[in-house]
Amino acid sequence: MLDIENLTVHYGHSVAVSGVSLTVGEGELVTLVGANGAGKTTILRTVMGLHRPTQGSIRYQGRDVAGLRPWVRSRMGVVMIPEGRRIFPELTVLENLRIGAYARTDRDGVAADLEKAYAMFPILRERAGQIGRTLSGGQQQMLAIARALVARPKLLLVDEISLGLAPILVDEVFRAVETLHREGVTIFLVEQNARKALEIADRGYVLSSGRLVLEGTAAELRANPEVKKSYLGG
Amino acid sequence: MVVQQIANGVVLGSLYALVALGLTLVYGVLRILHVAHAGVFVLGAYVGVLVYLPTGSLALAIVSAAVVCSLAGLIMYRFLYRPVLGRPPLVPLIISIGAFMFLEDLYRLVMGPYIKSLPVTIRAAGFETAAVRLTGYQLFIVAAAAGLLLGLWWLMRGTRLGLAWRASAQDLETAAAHGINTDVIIGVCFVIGSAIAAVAGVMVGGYYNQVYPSMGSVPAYKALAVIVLGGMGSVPGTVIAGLALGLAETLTMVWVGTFLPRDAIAFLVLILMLLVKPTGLLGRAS
Amino acid sequence: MADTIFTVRSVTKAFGGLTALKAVTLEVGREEIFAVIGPNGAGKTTLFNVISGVYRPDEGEIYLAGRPLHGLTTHRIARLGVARTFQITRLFKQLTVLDNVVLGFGRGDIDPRGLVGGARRPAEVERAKELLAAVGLKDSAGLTAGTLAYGDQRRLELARAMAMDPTLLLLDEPCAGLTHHEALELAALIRRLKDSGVTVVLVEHNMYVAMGVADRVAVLDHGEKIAEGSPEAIQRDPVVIEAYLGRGEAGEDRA
Amino acid sequence: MSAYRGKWVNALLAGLLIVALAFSFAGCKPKEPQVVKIGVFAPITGPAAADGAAATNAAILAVEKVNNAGGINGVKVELLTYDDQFSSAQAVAVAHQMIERDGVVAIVSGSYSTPTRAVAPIAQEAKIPLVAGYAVHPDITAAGDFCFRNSFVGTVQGLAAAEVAVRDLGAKKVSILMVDTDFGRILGETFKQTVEARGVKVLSIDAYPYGEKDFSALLTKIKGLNPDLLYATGYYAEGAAIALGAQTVGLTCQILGMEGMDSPKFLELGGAATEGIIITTNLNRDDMRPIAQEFLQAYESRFNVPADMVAASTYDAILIVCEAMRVGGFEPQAIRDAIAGLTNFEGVTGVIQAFTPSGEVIKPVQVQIVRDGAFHFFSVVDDPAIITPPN
Amino acid sequence: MISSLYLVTVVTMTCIYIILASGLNIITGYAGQPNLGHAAFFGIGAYASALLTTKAGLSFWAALPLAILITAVVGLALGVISLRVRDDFLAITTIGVNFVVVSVFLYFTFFGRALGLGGIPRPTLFGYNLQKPQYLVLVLAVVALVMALCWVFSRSRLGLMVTAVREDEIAARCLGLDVTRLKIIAFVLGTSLAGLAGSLYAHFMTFISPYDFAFPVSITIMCMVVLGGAGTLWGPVVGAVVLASAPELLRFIQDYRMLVYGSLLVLLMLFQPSGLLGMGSAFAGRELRLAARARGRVNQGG
Repeated sequence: MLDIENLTVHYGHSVAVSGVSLTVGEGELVTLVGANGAGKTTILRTVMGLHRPTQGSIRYQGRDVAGLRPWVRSRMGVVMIPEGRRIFPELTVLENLRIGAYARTDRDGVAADLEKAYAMFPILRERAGQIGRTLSGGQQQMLAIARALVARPKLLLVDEISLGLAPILVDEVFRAVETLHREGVTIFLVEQNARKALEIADRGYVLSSGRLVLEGTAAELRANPEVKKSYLGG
Repeated sequence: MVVQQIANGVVLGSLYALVALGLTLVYGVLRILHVAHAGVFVLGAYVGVLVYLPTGSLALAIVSAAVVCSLAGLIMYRFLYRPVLGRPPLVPLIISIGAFMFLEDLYRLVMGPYIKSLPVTIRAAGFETAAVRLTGYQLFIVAAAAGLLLGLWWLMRGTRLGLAWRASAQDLETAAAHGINTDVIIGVCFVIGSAIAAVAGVMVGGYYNQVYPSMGSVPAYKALAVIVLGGMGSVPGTVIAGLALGLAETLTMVWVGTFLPRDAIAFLVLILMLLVKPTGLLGRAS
Repeated sequence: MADTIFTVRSVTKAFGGLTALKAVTLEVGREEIFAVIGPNGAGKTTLFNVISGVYRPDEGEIYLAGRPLHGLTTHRIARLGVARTFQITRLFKQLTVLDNVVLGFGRGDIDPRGLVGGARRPAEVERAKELLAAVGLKDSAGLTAGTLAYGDQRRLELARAMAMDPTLLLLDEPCAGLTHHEALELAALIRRLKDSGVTVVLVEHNMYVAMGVADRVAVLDHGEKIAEGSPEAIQRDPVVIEAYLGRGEAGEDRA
Repeated sequence: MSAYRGKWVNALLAGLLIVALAFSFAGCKPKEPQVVKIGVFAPITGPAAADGAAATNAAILAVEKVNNAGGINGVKVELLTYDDQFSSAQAVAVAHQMIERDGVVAIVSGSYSTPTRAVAPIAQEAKIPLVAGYAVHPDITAAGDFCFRNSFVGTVQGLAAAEVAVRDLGAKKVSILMVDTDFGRILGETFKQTVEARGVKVLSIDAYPYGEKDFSALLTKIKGLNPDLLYATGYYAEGAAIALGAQTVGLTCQILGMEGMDSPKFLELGGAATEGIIITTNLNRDDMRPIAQEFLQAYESRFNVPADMVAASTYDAILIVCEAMRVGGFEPQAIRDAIAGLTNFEGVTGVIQAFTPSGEVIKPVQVQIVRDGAFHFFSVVDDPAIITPPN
Repeated sequence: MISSLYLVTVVTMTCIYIILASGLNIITGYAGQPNLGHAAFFGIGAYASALLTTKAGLSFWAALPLAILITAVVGLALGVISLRVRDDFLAITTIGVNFVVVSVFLYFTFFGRALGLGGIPRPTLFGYNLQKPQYLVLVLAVVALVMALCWVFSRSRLGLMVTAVREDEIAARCLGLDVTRLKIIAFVLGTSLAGLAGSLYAHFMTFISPYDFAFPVSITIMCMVVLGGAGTLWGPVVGAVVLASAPELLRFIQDYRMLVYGSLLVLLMLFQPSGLLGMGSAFAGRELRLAARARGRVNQGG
């Protein structure tokens, strides 16, 4: 579903990502782990079209999307849950969700997905009229997930979903991601919390200083002593 | 006389608000100080003159000015601002000032340096009581301003486009990632802002019966004061600031006297206010 | 621990309704390496920002060698010998690598002699090159800092902090973006720093490094210190395991 | 990419410089012997561009008139026009260029006070006569005996306005609005002192910035004071705005203006609101002298705009210089002497009786009233005590 | 020595602009603080010098340092404002300062109102009255001194520190740099040079009026800095020479000059925003941060 080949991205003059190639198959949950600053978010943003690659190709459903604007990709089914949630702070919860479904024209489908999102996070229904910035961090993350859900993604890009969340909430958001995966959504998950990510992923890649250093099934990576030492806390 | 002076202030403030609105819309989404917006305002006034004099139709003059200015606004965005998005704010600011200088001189060369008259007549009756007297044209200005602002309010709050617009103003990138065509949104900002400036240009030109190349000089920079006072990017804030400035200028001129020209008063208030609240009247610290 | 040089006493910091630090108390001994760990959002970076004066604590006191730091401005705290690095690097990107380090010397004193004497005294250039060599940037002195790769930027930040000849060095995730091998090198460097008389407080995600290098470890969770002790003790502490693995029911809805 | 573009911009700039140099050499063509040069400077660009255009147009017309009549004793006049951008620093450079590079024998100012004031001492030092068309600052003629002015000094017009207010209009309570330029203030303050000395009550005096258009607040205030005369100083744009504003707020008292409003544009912009307004000026539209009528018609047909005070004053300034050359020859000193000795010279702006030793013009002040959309004769102030400028 | 007074005038004005642009360069180029009201300080220096010589009867030599001092004090006030008001807001505030200062000159009788101030004496040296050519020699000497000062500043530790403040304020603070004081120093230095230029201008022209210091003059100075390359030593000099002589060179197209000038600015900013001498953009340090502000939030790496 997603094929990245030899991707190089610069931030200003410095190289953020160099020569990365990876694939995410249809229906797969693939995770990309690595430390802060390794270039994970950059890859995700480049897939979304928020950053221009210096080199390399990005193919989505067999089509080269490198030159397409982000909203075109979004309308093709690529949806992102951005790092730091980035909900719209001055819009209400419901308005945020309506932005999620912005590109969709099937009213009934949207209504159904909205119900689904509310069912997944009941608190959002209670707070539907509340302004985004008044939500707590956890609620904001739920909103960000729900916003992506109502977009009915084909490929979901998830960026650091556990960042800044209490453990119980980390579990909850990861469960939500798993649920989406089970429902058939292809997921590309970028995560610092390697343990959690590798628990739910099918396959994984390890990124360090902008380069891929390891890849394999989640189980293989979990067992890898190098990964254990660096990312799983011994 | 107090009521009359307040009415005078409201008329003046409505004009300020109309000129500054385009600036606010652009700043809201792009964080660019669009000084050349005043050039669009003057263009609107000139189109008004060119259409009104032969046809005698104010409606036609306003519509054509709006169309021409919308186009001009779009062209400015495409060729002046889009290439430098993401550069430090001084770059688009200087481009904007350069473009404004260019436009002022272009108008002088094409339309001549002389003041043109735009003798608009309004059939609407004036309004006169013992306390207050407003001419038909003044009523028309206030009504048009109120109508445009309400329309804009409805657009922003009551439509899908408005929702996408507000989302883009808060986070352009995330909006784009959620399927909002931000190019269109930015374009709409320039179109609507420029169209409102065009309307303001025709109305100001008609109200004072003067259209000339440098009529944008003072609005160009005073509008900056207005949008800062209103908290940059806030539409209701801009309207309130415009009205407040119109009233403040009118009232100080009458009761305090002209200890400083009104433009300086606007900036003095601005500087003092910024020292107290560095993010503007309705601005919120990020 | 007899010789405490750095004390954080009941420091509380709230943003709006969110309490980022709740009555945190730390005591760090002279020439100790002290690691602060905790899940993302536990308040580690906030703690650093409060210590270095970027934020002002709502309550509590901070002392370095008996002198109060709380309430001082950032540059005063720095001049008292507190150096730091940042989680997301903050270099002077348009300046050269060498100049970045040179700016660390003298702890920012505006020395009138500096006006005529040139920006970089020969002795400082020598010392800066040594520091750059120590962090593995020997050949990059003349480059513009912004062109460095991310990992190199982190190393440069460390060299810049070392140039201040600090009493207390705050390292915010120094190993982020480094390969495992590089992280090990860095750990060795931190130990050498300790031997040269610097007290180090570091926030780290890489447990391997944190546990390997630290003399003592404190664990923050939701702005509260939930444990403190030797690395071995911490690794065995059930409270810590719970916080990290999230098996407990204690978690509340906070960011 | 950016390096490439940088080169491109550098090349562009270099190209511009080369073109500029080429043009400056092209300007050095051999001089024809039978030509005498007059320099004119005016604010062709910048905020006062309209007046700059009027001044240069009038100068062109005046020189054409002289040359079509065979020149001055057979010598053709060459006109050199310069833009001072309404800036004194620019005016200084322009003055030096005219005198040193172009070798003009006389300079005419078609500009405002500030640039003219910068030029006057330079002309004086170089001993090149300068005639100011309409700039009013006292320092201009005070620069020395080579500097002349063809317009009323502010005090003359202020005195004349007071005379009109009291003698012709019988005002008892007046309000004053003055444009905040040197000119406007001198007029306003002279008027105030003079009418007060003659027992008139001054209800209010307000200054407003040059270029102001919104007078609703001030006029509402004045309306509340209920004066029987409003003395308004300002240029035609402000004058028209005052007229319109008075109509808007319903202020009905007599408005007395000044020569800055003497422009067809005043009538055009103010429309019906200008009806009945009286101004003091130096141009009598009902003046049936051929020179005046000929100028007014020629100007309008040539430039498609009617002539105004600025145009007429600059036109006269050129004619004064030409007349002086006809009488005294082409040496700057001789031209100066001839200007100083001029008597009863027929200009568009009236009959110039003489210049005072300090270089100020003596001519009657015309009082015009707007009737049926045109200026007409109302009265004239020719009391020598009023129209002779103080020394 | 220099026979043509025309040339003397053009060169003198160019020198004054070099001083102005170099001063602004310290504030905007090195310290990274937008200042679109530099002409206000030019005016304050000119008015101070004019008043001190004409009303207080001081000599040029006494008035010059005092004028610089007075300007520096006002510059200090702006420096204090800059601590609180940032970026776009600061840019607009400085525009406001320009409007307010010019209005004060226009509205108080003390400053001669629209009439301006006249009768400002040329300086005398050893009893000898300096005429324009001799005055130019003085101005040239001052420019040499100013450039020497800027050269020293640009390679001094102080200059490096000020540049560090431009690049990252928080990092600078954490290195012990007193950002507050450094910013104020930059404003005081930059505005002092404007005061110096003002004094030189007043005694060159011998009369001044408020319009000489209006907002468009600030834009011209800013354009000089940006054109030549902000944050470089010689950039503002090149910018001042090009733009101060441009009106003279472009006189042959005088009717279209502003058109050319405006489009030149636009083209330059579009294609070479770091100026003729700037290698990378002098503002690039702020670039990422400000780009991020325009588009949301910065996310470097992952």
